[in-house]
Amino acid sequence: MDNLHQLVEAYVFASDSPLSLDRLSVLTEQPKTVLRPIVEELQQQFSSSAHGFYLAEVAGGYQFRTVVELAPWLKKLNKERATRFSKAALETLAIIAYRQPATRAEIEYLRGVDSGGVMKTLLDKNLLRILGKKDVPGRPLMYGTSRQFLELFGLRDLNDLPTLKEFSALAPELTEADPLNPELAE
Amino acid sequence: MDNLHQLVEAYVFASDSPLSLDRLSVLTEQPKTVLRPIVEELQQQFSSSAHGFYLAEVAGGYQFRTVVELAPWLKKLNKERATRFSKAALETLAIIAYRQPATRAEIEYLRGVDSGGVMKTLLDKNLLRILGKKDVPGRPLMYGTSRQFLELFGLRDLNDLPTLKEFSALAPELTEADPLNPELAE
Amino acid sequence: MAIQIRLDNFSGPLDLLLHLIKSHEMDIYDIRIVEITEQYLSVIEQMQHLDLDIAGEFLLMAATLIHIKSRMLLPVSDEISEEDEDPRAELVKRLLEYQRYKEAAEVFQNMPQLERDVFTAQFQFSDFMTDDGEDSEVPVGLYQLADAMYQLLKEKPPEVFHEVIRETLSVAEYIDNITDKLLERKRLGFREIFSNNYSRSELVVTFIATLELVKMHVINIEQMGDFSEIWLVLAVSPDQLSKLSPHRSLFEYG
Repeated sequence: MDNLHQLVEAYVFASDSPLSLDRLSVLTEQPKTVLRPIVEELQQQFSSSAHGFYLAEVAGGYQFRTVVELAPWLKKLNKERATRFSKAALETLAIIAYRQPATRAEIEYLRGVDSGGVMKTLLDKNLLRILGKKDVPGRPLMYGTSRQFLELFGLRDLNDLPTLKEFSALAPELTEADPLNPELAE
Repeated sequence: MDNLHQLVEAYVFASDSPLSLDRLSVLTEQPKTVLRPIVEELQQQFSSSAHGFYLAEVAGGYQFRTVVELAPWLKKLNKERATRFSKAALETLAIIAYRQPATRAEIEYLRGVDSGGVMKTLLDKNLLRILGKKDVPGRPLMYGTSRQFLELFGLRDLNDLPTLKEFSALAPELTEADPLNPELAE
Repeated sequence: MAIQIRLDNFSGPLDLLLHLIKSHEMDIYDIRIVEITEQYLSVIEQMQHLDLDIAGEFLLMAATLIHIKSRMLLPVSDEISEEDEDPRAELVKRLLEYQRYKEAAEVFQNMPQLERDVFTAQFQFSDFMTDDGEDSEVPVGLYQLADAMYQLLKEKPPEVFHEVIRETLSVAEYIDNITDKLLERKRLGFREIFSNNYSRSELVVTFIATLELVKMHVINIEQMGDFSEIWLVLAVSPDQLSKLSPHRSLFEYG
């Protein structure tokens, strides 16, 4: 093959796990004696300090890895991800959005698990706000969503929330589930 | 910083989604005017046919991707993570991509068949998103394509979609097809 | 010509129609409607085993074709012929529009797709671990939000919501509604007694009210055949009916 170098580079780059010479040999249909110098060439090529990653030899195979010295910088990638929510946070937010004002007990009844921690996180992120106290024994706090919540989801107001009725109509096999009335969410 | 080039390369390599200049600017603590030439340099550097991957511009950001020509070889990695799209799914995706925002009724009028199930699948795969509600009676949901859609097809933005005229053999006066009346679909 | 066509190869009636037009080398702007209707119907006849939902959509198109055909056969009167649109126009427009997206779908199919033709780095951090706890996090959008709520409601029995769906609907009130309508019309289709956007509880109460009226011999129920419209017919004189009103409190259901 003409451009074996290119192919080996692509294989190592795209593989889920380190690629051994044996595996590379099967994939490229080339003997290991041909492949070894190519891998060495690649190692050399990416060893320069100009590169942010290099060809590491791990677990009996080859794999591209970021340069160790950059680790403190690369950690920031984790922290600064776009807004993502855990399933717990999303569930809690959904219940409050659709059923506000909602008390913690109502949320926990629907979710079936303690939700205090998640609610605190959402409050800290200013996605929830406290609407007051409910007129029942114990006077529990009632929660609703905030302006930041509307902004995050690009909603003008709560009427813009997808109605669960229309939503459920997307999946005919599920329509037996009780769709909520949108009006009730207010 | 001394080796910004190296850091940018590492960030783009390590990020699990395309990195925009804005994001890079936050991560590296450098202005975009400094970063842009570096990214261009990287693009050039990896554009040579000697490389198995290149710096692609996708979904408003940059990402290393394997060279398209190697696709038949890379299939042998057997990652099989790819979704095989049905004809119905691709048609629905195409209609939404070109007409967004589009309501379910519009899509079904155009396709002549119920599309709820297909739309739900595409939503579950994060290829579609809900854009809001249409200001017409009944306030139906409006759908559009997502960032993941752009990433799937390696598009920079929606303007990057293949123009319909290019491959449509319509009579010239009809290439600008009137938007259909959504009301008719109901 | 016998055509062997499997309907499941087509994504819908428009797809099938386009195929027939092409395979008979017709001009899409000048469809020979009689011929195409015949071809289309013969394909539909073969689809004995198709499930009903799909069949319905294909049958709807058959009806459209037959309708167009009949309009084409009507004599065109001179005065209005200028403004009269070609009966095929709407269909042609739909076909052309559909064809564009069908072609776009094919282009999509052939475009390099991530994880099928093109791959990104399967990145490994060197010498430090990432917080794997975050792996289960999902990107957020309105769909995800609504879906979260929807899944929760699916799992929970609806009794949680009885306090919100409890409306002040009384059977007596609905009996009055129905009898009021019957005084005007004498005969009502079953579907007509429901308001446009009935809730589940409203449906139940209306149904109970109907049964109550039958039990009281105020109305009779008629149906011509299986699955045809159910008719409610007044069985008493309007005078007798008005005498019922004072007793409506008897029917209060709490």
